[in-house]
Amino acid sequence: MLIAATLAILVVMILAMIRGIKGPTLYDRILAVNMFGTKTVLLISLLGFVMGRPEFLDIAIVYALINFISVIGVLRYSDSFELKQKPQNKASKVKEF
Amino acid sequence: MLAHLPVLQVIVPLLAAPLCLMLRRPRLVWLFSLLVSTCTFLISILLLQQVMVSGTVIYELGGWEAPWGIEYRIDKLSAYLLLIISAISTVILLAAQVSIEKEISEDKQTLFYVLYLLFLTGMLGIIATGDAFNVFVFLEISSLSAYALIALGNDRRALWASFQYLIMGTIGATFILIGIGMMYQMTGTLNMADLSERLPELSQTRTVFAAFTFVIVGICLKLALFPLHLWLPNAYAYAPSIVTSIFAATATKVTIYLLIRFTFSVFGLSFSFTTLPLQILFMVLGLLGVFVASTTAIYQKNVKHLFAYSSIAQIGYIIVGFSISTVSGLTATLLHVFNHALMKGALFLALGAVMYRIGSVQLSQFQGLGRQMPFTMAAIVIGGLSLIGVPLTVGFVSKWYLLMALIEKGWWHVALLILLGSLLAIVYVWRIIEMAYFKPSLAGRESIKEAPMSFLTPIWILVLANIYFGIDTRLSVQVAQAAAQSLFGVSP
Amino acid sequence: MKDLLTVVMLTGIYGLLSASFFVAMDAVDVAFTEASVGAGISTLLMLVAVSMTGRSEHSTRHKPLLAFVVVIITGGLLIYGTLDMPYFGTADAPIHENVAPRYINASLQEVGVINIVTSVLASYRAFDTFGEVVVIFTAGIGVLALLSVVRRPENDVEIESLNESMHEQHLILRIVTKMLIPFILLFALYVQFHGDYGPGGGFQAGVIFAAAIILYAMLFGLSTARRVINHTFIRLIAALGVLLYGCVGVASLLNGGNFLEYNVLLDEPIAGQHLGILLIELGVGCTVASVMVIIFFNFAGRKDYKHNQQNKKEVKDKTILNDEEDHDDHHGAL
Amino acid sequence: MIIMGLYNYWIVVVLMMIGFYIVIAHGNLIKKMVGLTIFQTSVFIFYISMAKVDGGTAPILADDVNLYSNPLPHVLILTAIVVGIATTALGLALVVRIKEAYGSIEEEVIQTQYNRDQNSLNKENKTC
Amino acid sequence: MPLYINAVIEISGVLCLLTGSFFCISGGVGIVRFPDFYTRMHAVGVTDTLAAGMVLTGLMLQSQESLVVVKLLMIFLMTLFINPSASHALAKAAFHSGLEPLINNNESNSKTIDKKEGNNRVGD
Repeated sequence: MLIAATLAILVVMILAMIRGIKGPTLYDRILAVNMFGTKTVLLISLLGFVMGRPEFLDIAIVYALINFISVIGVLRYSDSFELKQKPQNKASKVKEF
Repeated sequence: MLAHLPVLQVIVPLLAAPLCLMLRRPRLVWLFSLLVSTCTFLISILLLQQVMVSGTVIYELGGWEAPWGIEYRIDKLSAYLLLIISAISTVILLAAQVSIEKEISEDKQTLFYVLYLLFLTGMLGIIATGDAFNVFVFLEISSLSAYALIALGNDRRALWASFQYLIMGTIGATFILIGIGMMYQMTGTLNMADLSERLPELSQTRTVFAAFTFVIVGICLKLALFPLHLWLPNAYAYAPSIVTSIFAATATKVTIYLLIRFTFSVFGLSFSFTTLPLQILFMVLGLLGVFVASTTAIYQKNVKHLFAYSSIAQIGYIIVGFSISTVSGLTATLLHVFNHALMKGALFLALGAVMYRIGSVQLSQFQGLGRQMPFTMAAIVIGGLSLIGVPLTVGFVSKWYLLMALIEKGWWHVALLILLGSLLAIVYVWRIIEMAYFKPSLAGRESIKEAPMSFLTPIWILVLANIYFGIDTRLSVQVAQAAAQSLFGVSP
Repeated sequence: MKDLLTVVMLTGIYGLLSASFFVAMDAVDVAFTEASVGAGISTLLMLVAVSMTGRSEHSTRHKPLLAFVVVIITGGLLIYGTLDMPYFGTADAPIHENVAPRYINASLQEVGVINIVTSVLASYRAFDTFGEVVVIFTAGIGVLALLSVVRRPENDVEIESLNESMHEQHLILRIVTKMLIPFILLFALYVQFHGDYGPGGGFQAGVIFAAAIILYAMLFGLSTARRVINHTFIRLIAALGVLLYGCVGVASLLNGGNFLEYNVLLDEPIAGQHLGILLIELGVGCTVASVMVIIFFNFAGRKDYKHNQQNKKEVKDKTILNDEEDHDDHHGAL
Repeated sequence: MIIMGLYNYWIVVVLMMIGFYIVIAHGNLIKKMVGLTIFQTSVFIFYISMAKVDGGTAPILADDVNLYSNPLPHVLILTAIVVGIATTALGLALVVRIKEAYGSIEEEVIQTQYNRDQNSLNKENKTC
Repeated sequence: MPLYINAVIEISGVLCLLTGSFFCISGGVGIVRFPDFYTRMHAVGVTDTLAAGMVLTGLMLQSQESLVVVKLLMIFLMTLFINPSASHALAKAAFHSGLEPLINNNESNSKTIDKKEGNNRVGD
C-alpha cells in the first residue's frame, strides 16, 4: 500500500518536473517547484514508513518550511524585475484587498 | 603545555581570528595579529626542536586514537614547513599595517586581518594534520580566505582574478575530495599513516589508480603547475601587496607539501614513481614550466606579473627536484621551498613598498627609482640575484643542490637545461635593474621618498636572511636533508 | 536555458531530489542539511544574486569541444576507477570494515549518544567540525569584506519606503508568516537539542533559525529586520560561536586532556561527553545561524542599496506618492 | 553483474560530469556557480552511496535493529555540504561585485574589458 | 472488540492513502494537461493540500508511536497553512505581473486569448 502511494507520488513528481522544464512562464515553473516540494514532503514521510523507521519526520517538516521560503524568495526576487511596471498596475492591485 | 604544541600551532591563530573581529580599531587588530603570528612562530620553533630531537610527534585530537579520531602528526617535513610559514607570515605582518592602511578602505581593514589569520590557520592546519579529510577542510579554510583576500584588491581586475581562482580552486578541491573518497572506499580509513599501510596491497586496483590521479591533478590545480597555472599571475598581480607577498611566499609551498605528502607518505614511493610514469611527466612539466614561464616573464610590463611568472618558473624547479625522487633531489626541493619563500617574500614586499610610494608597479614607473628609493631597490636587486642563483645568495644554494642531485642521477641534459633556464631569469631581472638604475627618473618624481621604516625593516630582514642562508647553509640544509631522509626511510 | 531564474529553480529541485535520495540511502542527517542548504539557502542566495545581475544569459562564446574532451577524459577516468570498487551495498566491503564498526558498536558506551552521526561528528571527528565552523565563518567574513556597504540612516529610510511599497500587497503572507515564525524558531531549538537522538544538530538548527529570519526580512523589509537584528550584534554572535567551540577545546586542554577531549570536562566521562557535545553544537548553531543571516543581509542589503542609488532620482517622487497610498491602504485593509 | 553492482556509481559520474561541463564550458558566471553546485552535490551523492549497506538503516541506534549504514561518510559529507555553501556564497558575492564593476556577467565581455584595462594602463603609463 | 477497531483503523488508513494518491495523480495530470497558468494553479492548489492531508492522515492511522503522530500532525498543519498562502501569493504575483488568464469564448477547444475581459473576470 505504502509502496503504491510512493510510486504515485514519484509519478506526480515527474509530471511536475515536466511542467517545470516546459514552462512556459516563470510562474508555471514556480508552481511546478512548489508542487515538487510538497510532493517531496509526502515522499519523505512515506519513505520513513516504507523503510520501517518513521521517526525521521523532522526532515519532512524542514522540507515544508524550506519549500515555502523558496517560493516566497522566488516571488520576492522576481518581483523586483517588474518594479518599473508596477505603478501602472497599482490601481487594480489596491482594489483587490 | 609542551605536549599540546601541535594543536596550539593551529588553534592560536584560529581563535585569534574571531577575537580580532571584536577589537574595533584596525591598529589594535594589527598589533594583536602580529602578536599571534609571533606566537605561532615561537611554537613552530619549539616544535621543530622537539621533532629534531625526539622524532615524529603525534597528537590525538579529542583523545581518540588514530584511525578513529583525527591525529596531528608532525614529522620533520611538516615541522620544517610550519616554521617557514609562520616565520614568513610574521615578517610580512610587520609591514602590513602601513601598506593596508593605504590600500584598503578603513571599514575593511579589520576584516583583512581576520582573513589573514584564517588563511594562516588553514595553511598550518594542512601541514600539521595526519588525516586526509582534515586536509580538505583546512584547504578550504585557506582557499576561501584567499579568494576574499585577493578580491580586496583595489583594481576591478582583482575581482575577476579572484573568481577565476575560485573556480579553479574549487574544482581542484573537489577533485581531491573525489580522490579521498575513492581511497576511503578501498581502505575504510582516512588516516594517512593507516592509508599508507593499506594502499600498497591495493596498488594494482584501478580504483586506487584513479584516486591517485584525482588527488594529484587536484593538487596540481592548486599548485599552478605549468599547464594549469593560468589563474596565478592575475591573482598575484591585483591582490593587495601584502596578500601577494604572503601568497607567493607560502601558499604554493603548502601545496608542494601536499604533493610530497600524498606521493611519498600516503601512496608510497614505489607506487607513485614506478607504477606510473610520474617521474618523466613531472620532469617534463617542470622544465616546460621553467622555460615557458621565464620567457613570458620577460615580456611582462607589470612587475608583479613578472615576478608571478617567475614564481611559476620556480615551481618548475621545485617540481624537477621532486621528480628526481632521490634523497638529494628531495633535499634540493625542500631547500628551494625554503629559499623561494625568502626570495619571493622579500621581492613582493619590496614591490609593496614601491606600490606604497608610487601607487603602481608598472615597469615603466620604475625609471630612476634606484636613486629615489635606494634601499627598496637594493632589496629587489638582491632578491633578483637570488632568483638567478648568484653565489652567496640562497638561490645559489638550492640550484647547486638541484644540479648535484641531477648529476648524481645522471641526468646531464636536464642539468644543462636548468642552467639555461637561469639565464632567462637574468634577462628579466636585468630589465628591472636597467629601468631603475640606468634611466633618468621621471619628471615630477622628486618628492618620492624612501619607503617608511616599518616597510624597510621586514624587507631587509628577509633580504639579510637571503644572504645569511646563502652563506651559512648548515641549518637549512641539515633540516631539509633530515626531512628528506625521513621521508625515504618511512616509505617502503 | 537562457532564463537564469529557471536555472536556479531547477537547481533547487536538484537539491530536493538529492536530499530525497539521501533519505533513501539512510543518510538522514545529510538529507536534513542538504534540504535546508542545497534547496533552501543556496537557492535563495542564487536568486538574490540573479536578481542583482540580470535574469537572462547572453553568452555566445562557448568552448564546447575542449570542455567536452576534458569532461570525457575525467569521466572516463572516474568510470575506470569504479570498475574495481566493491559493489553497491555489499556489507563486507572494506569501507564498512576498518574504522566504521567501532563507531557503530562502541559509540554508545564511549560517547553515550544514540545518533551515531552526531557522536562521530561532535566527538570522534570533532576537529573536522571545528574546521567546518571556521569555513562558514570565513565565508561570512569574506562576504562581509566583499559586499558590505556603509549605510547611512537616510539611505535606510529610503530603502524602507521602497520596501514598504513593494510589500504592501503581501498582507496574507505577512500574517501567515507572523504565525509561522515563532513556530520555526521553536522548531530550530528542537532540532538543536534533539540532535543527540535523531537527525539534526547545530548546523541544521542554525540554518533553520536563519531561514526564519530571512523569511521575515523578505516579507517585512530588510531594514525592519535589521532593526531587530543589529549589525554588530550578529557579527559578535558569529565570532562567539567559533570561540565557544574553541573554548570547549581549550577547557579540556586545561583540565588535563587533549584538545576537544570532553571526557575530562566533568568527573564522569559520559557526562563530560554530553556537556561537550551540547556546548559545541550550540557554538555551531550560533555561528551558522548568524553567518547565514550576515550573508543574506549583505546580499539583500547591497541589492537594495544599489537599486536605491540607481533609481534615486526617478523613484523619489513616486516613492513619496506610493508611501502615502500604502499607508492608507494598509490601514484600510487591517 | 558488473552493471548491476556499479550502475549507480556510473549515474553519479554522469551527473558529476554534467556539472563539471557546465563549469568549464559556460560563459555565464551564475551558470558556472550552478554547475559548481551540481558538481559538488554529485560528489556528495557519490560518498553517500558508498555508505549504504543493503538491508541496513539509518545510523541512529534503535533496539530492534542491528545493521546500520556506515556513518562516517555521512559525517564527512555534512562537513562538505557546509564547505559547498560557503564556496557558493563567496562565489556569488564575487559575481555580484563583478557585475557592478564590469556591467556584465558574461565571461567574454569581462575578458575583453579586462584586456582593455591591461592595455590602456600600459599606454597611460608610457605617456605620463 | 479491539481487533475490530484495529481493522477499521487499518482499512481507513489504507483508504486515506489511496484517495490521497488519487488526488496526487489528478493534480499531476492537471499541472501537465491544463491549458494555462491559472487553471494549472487551480488543479495543483486544490489537490495538493487535500492530497497531502489525506496521505498524512493515512500515515497517522498507520503509525504506532505517538511522537510520530504528533510530527505528522505538525506537517499536516503546516501544509494546511503554507500551501494555500503560497498559492495565493503566486497567483497574485502572476496576475500583477500582467499574466492574462486564458479565456475561451468558443465552446470548442480553440486557443484564442481574450484580452479585453481578463482583468474583470478574475476580479469577480
